[in-house]
Amino acid sequence: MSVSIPIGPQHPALKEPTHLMVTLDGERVVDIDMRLGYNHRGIEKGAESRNYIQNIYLTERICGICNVAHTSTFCQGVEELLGLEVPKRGLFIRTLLCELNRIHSHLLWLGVAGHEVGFDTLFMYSWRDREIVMDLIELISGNRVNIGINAIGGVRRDISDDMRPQILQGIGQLEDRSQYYLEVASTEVTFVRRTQGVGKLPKEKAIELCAVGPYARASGVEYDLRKDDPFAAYPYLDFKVITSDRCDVLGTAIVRVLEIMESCKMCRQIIEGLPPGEIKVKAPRKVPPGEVVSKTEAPRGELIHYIRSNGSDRPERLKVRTPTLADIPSVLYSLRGGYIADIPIVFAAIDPCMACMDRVLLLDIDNRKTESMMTWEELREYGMRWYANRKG
Amino acid sequence: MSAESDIQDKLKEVFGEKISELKTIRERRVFVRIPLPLVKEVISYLKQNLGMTHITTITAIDVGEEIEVLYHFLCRGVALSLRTSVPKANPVIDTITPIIPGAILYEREIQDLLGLKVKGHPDPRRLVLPEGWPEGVYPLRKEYKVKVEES
Amino acid sequence: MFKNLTGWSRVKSPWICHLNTGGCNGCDIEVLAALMPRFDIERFGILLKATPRHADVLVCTGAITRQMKDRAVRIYEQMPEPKFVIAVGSCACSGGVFWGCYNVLGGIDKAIPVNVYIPGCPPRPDAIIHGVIKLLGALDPRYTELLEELKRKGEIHVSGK
Amino acid sequence: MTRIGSMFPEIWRHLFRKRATVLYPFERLNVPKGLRGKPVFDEKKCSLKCKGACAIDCPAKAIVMEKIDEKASRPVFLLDRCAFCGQCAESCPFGSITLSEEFELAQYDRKSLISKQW
Repeated sequence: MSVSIPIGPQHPALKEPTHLMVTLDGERVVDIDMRLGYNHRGIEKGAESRNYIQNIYLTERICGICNVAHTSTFCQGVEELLGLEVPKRGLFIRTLLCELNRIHSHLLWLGVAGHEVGFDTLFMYSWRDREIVMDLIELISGNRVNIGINAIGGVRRDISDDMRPQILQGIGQLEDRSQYYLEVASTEVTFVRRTQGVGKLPKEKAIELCAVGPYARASGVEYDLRKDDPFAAYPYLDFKVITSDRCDVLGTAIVRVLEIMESCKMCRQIIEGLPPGEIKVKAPRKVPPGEVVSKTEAPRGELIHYIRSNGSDRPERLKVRTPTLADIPSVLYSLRGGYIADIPIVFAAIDPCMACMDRVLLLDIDNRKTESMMTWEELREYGMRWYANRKG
Repeated sequence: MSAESDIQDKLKEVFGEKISELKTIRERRVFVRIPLPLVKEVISYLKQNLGMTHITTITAIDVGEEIEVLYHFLCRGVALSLRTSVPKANPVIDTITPIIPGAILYEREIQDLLGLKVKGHPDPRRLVLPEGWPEGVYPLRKEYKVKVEES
Repeated sequence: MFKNLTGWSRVKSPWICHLNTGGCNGCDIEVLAALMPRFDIERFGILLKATPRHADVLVCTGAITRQMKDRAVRIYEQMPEPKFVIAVGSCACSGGVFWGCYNVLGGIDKAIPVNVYIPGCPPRPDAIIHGVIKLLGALDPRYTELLEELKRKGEIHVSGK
Repeated sequence: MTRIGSMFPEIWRHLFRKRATVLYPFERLNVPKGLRGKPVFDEKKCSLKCKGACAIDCPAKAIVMEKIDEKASRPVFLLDRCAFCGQCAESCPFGSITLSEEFELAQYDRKSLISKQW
């Protein structure tokens, strides 16, 4: 006998519209069904009626948090179609902003995870420190969130010499703040007890369900596009791929904080090793016919843009698959068997970005059971009975 | 270029002339065209022998009277894309979820946005389009025109 | 007497409820950033409430998608009577970059009446606070005077044109 | 492995630090030089003949060309559609559009968000 509770499109825990139909047996989640589409805007069809320059700004607004990943993938794809050779300095600046965007996205997640566990001090602290990286991004690109730095053939703005000390100083602050958050995330009782052993995802399940990004790396899946399929300036940087074999939500927290420190190290290397020269190459408006699979590592995982061009200045087909979409089967697997109180934190473990994801939805893989609704009194007795025999 | 040529040789030696357009456009990018009935066979072969488990996504494109379906896989660090085409008259493909469970989402999407019937899919419910969306209208098809009204 | 007491309390502590009707969540994180220590709009008495029933002001972000239209209207009706709507971001004002996408209907005013439009993609947290003060100015003239005075001092470039 | 109160030294240290809040309307944040704010149109530089090179590239269709006579036309900026991306400033062959640093643009209705700058 179980009860199904709709967690509606407007819910405090989930900042964005999605709909969870949770079937419960007492406090335990038996089966979960997710209905999206609230955020589906039909971007892929829209992309076919825009020229390539307008499409940069359309793909940038697929997701507000990981937007520089989208524009880098799209511009990289079109540059490959055009056979353009992007100057090294442009690639370095594009990678710098990819890493700064990763830091801001992970700090944002750390705060939201703290908030969903009820640990609001961490929420306030991590978002205050996120302002450091937001100021750096705004200094370089002119806008806090939608960084319009990428263009076909390179980047639109250069890093002048007086910006360098500011950036290095900001990164220094971020490094010791992330050192502090690593200590908090791994030892603070309020955070650890709520995330340890919650949302279990064993490694073979993560591989089978094709999970990507920090969520999969927390279950030991060694898959990071920056190492396996290096793009932009990553071949020139040395960094290590962080994995942990904890396979639970605490693992994702530790992986993300360590990735912040890794990104800070990379930003330092980029700033010190910034090659001189041009930042952009002139790109023709019409793209010769062809197709390209362009992949990058967004803060949440592997992001792929498939672009097919037909020689005109409008793409024939733009297919975007975002990392959150790949993580949904595994998060629904790890949600099952948990408690209803853990739904927000386990669901937040993949750092869901509905705006990214809303090209597809998912349902529970094994067969569906239909339950009849219970009245309130029945539910109360059922609850007491359920707890009684649990204790007995 | 070892991984790419290694994959190509294995595919050529097992499937020979049935597969065509086997090309590597750049490092770590391999495209190959396979006939429709062979889709399941090639994918399960790749899974057993080349240890391929990760599907990146499935792209479907409306090219006039056919719908072209591309399966993007990750095989030994190489982005392998298998291309097949389905006649628009009866757009039916069979599911690959038993072989690769992670593909459940992407099949649902092409089913919803392009009207490609996926046979044997565990849960063929409506995907991302709103409830009030009329049946039989598939937005990503060429004949679907969006009326752009000036606000 | 009671009338201006409620009026005063309504202006002094406008509780907001945040609703994302299908945008790119850039504006959502800017609305949250306005609540964070650096900008901290709680000093105006603005609290982020989870349910529309406790909220006076509905802060909407993102263009209206076909799916969210009737849900947005239902949430708007659940709010108690003196209710206001702030559209944050160009998508909420007019559908912005997503013109011509088949699932997007346009701005928030296609579903619910909007009192203040804040353009920007996304608007900075201080632009959002400026929008909230402008809304409060409609209720209590002292806030508009505050904006006028700061504009005279050249502190803020409040643009009419 | 888990310790209670690893946040206390941090909270104690914060008691004596400068406050992190910027009291917005009374105290302003210094805005970086290159902020992408409201687009500003300078009619002298514009040739009025190019039939909207900026309007073609605008991703949000936020620039409408207003006819002066049959050959010349001027851009009108719809600020409620504009995404402040700066593409018009780049696409304009004569550099007549620049992005100012003005970002406080809230209005009560959409009509006053239409900016004709001449």
